[in-house]
Amino acid sequence: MSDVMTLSYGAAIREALDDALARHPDMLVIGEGVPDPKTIFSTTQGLRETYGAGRVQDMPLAENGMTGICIGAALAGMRPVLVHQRIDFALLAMDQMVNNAAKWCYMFNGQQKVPLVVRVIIGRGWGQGPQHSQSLQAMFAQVPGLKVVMPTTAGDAYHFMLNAIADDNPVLFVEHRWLHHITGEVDKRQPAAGVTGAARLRQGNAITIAAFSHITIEALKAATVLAEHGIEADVVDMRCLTPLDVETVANSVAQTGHLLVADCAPEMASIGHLLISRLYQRQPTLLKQAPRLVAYPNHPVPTSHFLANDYYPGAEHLAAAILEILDRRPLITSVCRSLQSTLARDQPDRYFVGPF
Amino acid sequence: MSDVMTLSYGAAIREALDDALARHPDMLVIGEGVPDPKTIFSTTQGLRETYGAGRVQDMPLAENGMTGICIGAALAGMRPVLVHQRIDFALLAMDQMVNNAAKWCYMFNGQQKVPLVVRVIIGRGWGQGPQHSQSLQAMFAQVPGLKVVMPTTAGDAYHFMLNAIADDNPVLFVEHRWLHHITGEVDKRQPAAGVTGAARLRQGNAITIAAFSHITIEALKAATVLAEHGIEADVVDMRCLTPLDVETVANSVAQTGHLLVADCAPEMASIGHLLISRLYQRQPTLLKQAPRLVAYPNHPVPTSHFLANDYYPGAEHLAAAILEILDRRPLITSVCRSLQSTLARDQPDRYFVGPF
Amino acid sequence: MSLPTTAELTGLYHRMLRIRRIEEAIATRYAEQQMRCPTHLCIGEEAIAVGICAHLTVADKVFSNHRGHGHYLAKGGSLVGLLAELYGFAEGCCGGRGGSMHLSDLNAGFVASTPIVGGTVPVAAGYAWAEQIKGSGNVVVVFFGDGCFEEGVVHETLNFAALKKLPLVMVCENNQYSVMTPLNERQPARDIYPIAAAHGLNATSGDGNRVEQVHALAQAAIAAVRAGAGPQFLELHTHRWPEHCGPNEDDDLGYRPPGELATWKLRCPLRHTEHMLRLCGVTDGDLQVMEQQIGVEIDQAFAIALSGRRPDVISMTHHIHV
Amino acid sequence: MSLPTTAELTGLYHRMLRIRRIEEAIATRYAEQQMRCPTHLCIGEEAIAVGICAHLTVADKVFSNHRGHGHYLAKGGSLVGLLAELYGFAEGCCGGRGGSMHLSDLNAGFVASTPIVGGTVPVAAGYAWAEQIKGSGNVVVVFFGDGCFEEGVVHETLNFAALKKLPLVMVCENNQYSVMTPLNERQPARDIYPIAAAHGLNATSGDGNRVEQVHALAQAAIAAVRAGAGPQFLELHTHRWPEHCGPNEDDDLGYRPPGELATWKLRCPLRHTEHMLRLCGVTDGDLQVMEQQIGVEIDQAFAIALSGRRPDVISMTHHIHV
Ligand SMILES: Cc1ncc(C[n+]2csc(CCOP(=O)(O)OP(=O)(O)O)c2C)c(N)n1
Ligand SMILES: Cc1ncc(C[n+]2csc(CCOP(=O)(O)OP(=O)(O)O)c2C)c(N)n1
Ligand SMILES: [Mg+2]
Ligand SMILES: [Mg+2]
Repeated sequence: MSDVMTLSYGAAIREALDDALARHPDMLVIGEGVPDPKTIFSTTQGLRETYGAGRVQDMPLAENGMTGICIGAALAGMRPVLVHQRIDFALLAMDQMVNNAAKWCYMFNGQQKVPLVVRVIIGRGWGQGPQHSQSLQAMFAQVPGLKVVMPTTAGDAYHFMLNAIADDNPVLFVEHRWLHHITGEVDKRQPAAGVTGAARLRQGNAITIAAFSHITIEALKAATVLAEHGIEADVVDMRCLTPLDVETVANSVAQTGHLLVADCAPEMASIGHLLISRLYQRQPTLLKQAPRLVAYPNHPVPTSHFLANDYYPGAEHLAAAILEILDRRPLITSVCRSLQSTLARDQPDRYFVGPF
Repeated sequence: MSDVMTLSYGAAIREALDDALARHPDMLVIGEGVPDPKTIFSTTQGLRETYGAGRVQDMPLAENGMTGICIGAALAGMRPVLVHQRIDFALLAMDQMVNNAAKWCYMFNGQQKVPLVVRVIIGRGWGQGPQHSQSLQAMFAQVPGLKVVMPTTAGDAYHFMLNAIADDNPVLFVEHRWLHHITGEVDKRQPAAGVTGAARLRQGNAITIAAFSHITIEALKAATVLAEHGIEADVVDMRCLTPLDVETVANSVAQTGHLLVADCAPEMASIGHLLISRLYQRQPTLLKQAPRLVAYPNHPVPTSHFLANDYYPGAEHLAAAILEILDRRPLITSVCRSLQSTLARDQPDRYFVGPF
Repeated sequence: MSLPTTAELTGLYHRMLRIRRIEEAIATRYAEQQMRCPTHLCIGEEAIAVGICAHLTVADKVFSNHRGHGHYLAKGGSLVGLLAELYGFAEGCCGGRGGSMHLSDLNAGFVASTPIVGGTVPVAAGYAWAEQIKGSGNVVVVFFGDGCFEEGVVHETLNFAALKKLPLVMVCENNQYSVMTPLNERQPARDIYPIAAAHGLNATSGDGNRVEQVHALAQAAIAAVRAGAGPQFLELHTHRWPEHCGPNEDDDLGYRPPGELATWKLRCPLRHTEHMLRLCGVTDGDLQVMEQQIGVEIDQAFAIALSGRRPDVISMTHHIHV
Repeated sequence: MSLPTTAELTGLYHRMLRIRRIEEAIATRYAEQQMRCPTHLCIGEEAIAVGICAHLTVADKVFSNHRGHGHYLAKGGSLVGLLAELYGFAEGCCGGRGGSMHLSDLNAGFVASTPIVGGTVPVAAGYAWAEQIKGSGNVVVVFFGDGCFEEGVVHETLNFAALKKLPLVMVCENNQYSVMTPLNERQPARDIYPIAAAHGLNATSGDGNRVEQVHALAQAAIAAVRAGAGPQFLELHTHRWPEHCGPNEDDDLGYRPPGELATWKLRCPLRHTEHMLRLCGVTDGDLQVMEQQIGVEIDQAFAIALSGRRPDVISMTHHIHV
């Protein structure tokens, strides 16, 4: 297989797990459904066949216990990758994640380490509803000792996963379900060192869009249409929640003077506030206008697609916010019209027909 | 007993529980140690004797299960008050708190309600260490549907507790262990309606200090000494994390033009960012200088008192930050000298001799 | 074990058949992509819900999980409320907010189903605790699966239920799978109910595909609760026919050993009961009438549900708090 | 059950006495307010740690909880490392970061104790899983209390341990109290070990105050693990003498029924073993030598520990990550 390929985000994760299993003999992949016929939305496909049932395992329904068990295995020198099909299920494991995984190295004065990766998937659409579509990443990102990454592109998914597995610290790897089918270039020759901090996905001088995970895709769509109107946005994919790369955003804002933060989380649960607050404390005069955070409303996601459709901000909402910030309101109607998706808004792509 | 009395914060909570038990026949108090001889640092003293073992109970060590059980009891019309001696233990109950308590009313379209109060205590000092002195309040405050309150004064402790118990929604009641012994006036005649949002504890025009929980005490100390130098701080006790009262802070800042936010939490876990970010988005030109957030460092609290002493910012750190913001650096040395406490910094008060 | 009378058995059969036909109708119409939510059907497992709920009054309470249609219907939950909920309409039993995985019909004593596995188990115990404190005499039943039994919170609940002698019946529907993962990849080779027994519950197991057996076990268990004997635990063996989530068959995926599903289909709870009814003299004609009645009810219910109202977008922000 | 030889029994007694005297010395010096951390002493419970660890090699691993001094010392953890840790010095076994509630001595195979109740139980199982995968032949032991057994995560661990037949010994120190709450306010009237047995572990109970009995039970359990028989569970009955946390007695608080503590003191594991040793011919002189040796060791250890170095403030920021 060539070193450069076009893969979906999901396939890039599979590829990274595959390469890492080959590289690290002590690595394990474990989770409910990991070896079942659906293989976690195909992200673990074929791994059991190649690496055996000992290294690619299913598990009992016991999120906290299994997290503790993976911590113990990691202490003993294994590299477990634990998978939860929804980030919501990781709430059951908060104790082991926060009290143990995050603190073990610190508590024991650096004498022990926990090379653990926990994969979690943010659900959305097709009636996932209140308990299967939460965006809890900021909850984990506020825990000292946990690394939280949330790549957007297939290439980053591949490299961040490899890095997470090679890392001797616990890493929470946050996937958005709606990224899984999106394809991108995966260049395996990219040096591992380059895979940290935020990434500028598009250059522009009119406004900075600092975006997290799936909404980065929407930001790019908005930027494309705005460019047709001469408005060039600088799109920064934040990628890592800890440490949060304020530097890159500050540099961009120094050029653009305007900031839109876009997040996949309820406003009150958005790590965007951390970004905005740190920027403000650092340099209060950079911005020519108030920054804006576009995020989800502060309530659970209702199941009914009649409602959920309007829960999620899309490219048109980002564009509208940008045009407001830049005081170009007259453009809003036409820009938003061209951004409106014809796809039902509870389906990630046209091939999706439920039930997940 | 008179309607106005001077009580410690801990005694005010006890008084509120007592009055509420008398008022609400369906109220229960349950938690590990609630009826034991130490009665949760005396906050549940005498309640079992007055209201009986049926209403004032101990419980098995099963935080998630017991939270679910209290949710069920609440659905059936009881008003349980569940007590955790440390907020750290509430991590084990994150599933029931977030997936159920916070969402039940919403998920079931307002047809059901969860009148549950969960008391949690932030530990500090005497070597509580990494797993017994976390400040996790912002983790809960980012969950739509949960109300989170964190009163600072004895009077507020009383009234917020009464309100939380009367509330038909789940309320997380966050106590800081170092507030328990501090006395204040409790006026039972105060109308319940007044007990929401932030409270201005001190008026001033030089700078706004928006402080959360115990560090408000430090802020008041700093303000007193700064006043001797003609610097009058406006001290706002934030009291409620959800909803966060940005309005009161904005009004204060409109007068002072300067803002110091002080929180009892690691910087990366501080709700102060939410406050700063919302203020910035609202009105970016209010401040004459960058705002500052004084919080804990971004790592666990080490047990050794030689280290822990330097983990916690005190009045002198707040004063120094203020003098920097106001460009009055020459004053720092003398102000900080007069603020330095003679008390060992891992003891809440002079009567405290361990082991808790 | 006392057997149900012919009249009782006919009633049980009718309720099972109704659930089967409703689930089938949902499966058929699911392809129209109007029910846009994850839907876990209980085809093949109807006897458990029906056999248990037969002994409950409206004042008794039921809690359930992601696979909740059967429990909801057996407890008397509104069919139109269920279907409208699946369609996401305002008339749904949760106003469309919950879909298939969150059901509630308080008029019927069906308090709630939710899809975080294990989530309702302690909640049901807490409800039972309140009923006990209030001295209501009501019984609370919670349904959950073999996979759910692996969650720690279930064991915390067993302890509390036994400690307080709660008026609670815990029903473990052991269909041997958690999604597509068989029991032997998740639990050692042993029964489930002895663990509950070791906690101090009155625990037993039985064939969940024989409604008369479920009915008899439930009768004893619920009578014991009403008599103050404390919590009861039933492990009932059964099998799910369709895919874990969704309207289709999935035997082609190969996660079940060849022939397993076919064997369980031979042990269909409906077919078994039909056989018994015929021995008791129930005729083809009787059964056809039943089928027809049910068919009409279902068609009408779908028609009413489908005429439902889209919830207003603004309503999305309501009820975050009471 | 095979009884220990006189030499073995003398060794067991010596180790118990050493733990007792160390705990007493800590209690005495605690009042100086130099050990500024919550400290849970194991006085009265020494036989369990000693009887179990007697069968472990350095390569075997031990995990413990908030009440960990005895386990740490019995496994061979450094005494100076423990005392310096209590004082918060850089030479502490965790550099002062953990205090009494977080201990570790990897050289001795004592991996970790932590104070979130239940926290180390699955971690120990995971460690055992890794030992199994690596085929090391090592055994992992985890100590926890009767209160801990109420935590769901322990039951999740029981299931996984039985499923994978882990080389794990789970030791439940049943001292009837969780802080000051007696068992009967937390658990129904039944034994603990049958629950583990129902999960598929080889489980038994015994008198945790008779070191020869603990020794024999542990021998069988650990031999079984080494022979590949899978996880073992021991429920050992004992009693804590001092207050839950801190250096003092607290019988005046009245949470223990009158006479309970006194009865348990009569069943002191040391006194019992001393009695046996005397029957085997051990003399007053032998015991005095032992006491004296231990006294010297402890005095020296305190002296070394107290000459420790305060950790640099800047070091507080180290090791957040590897
Ligand atoms: C805490 C949690 N973990 C995982 C899931 C994903 N999940 C949904 S249903 C299910 C299987 C449950 O199996 P079982 O309890 O046996 O019920 P069954 O589906 O067989 O009726 C799983 C793993 C979940 N919803 N919640
Ligand atoms: C999750 C959690 N809940 C509560 C506590 C507070 N706590 C510390 S020790 C303890 C008692 C534990 O009892 P047991 O397991 O029997 O051990 P023992 O102290 O009797 O040795 C409790 C409740 C805690 N540390 N962690
Ligand atoms: Mg199942
Ligand atoms: Mg105990």
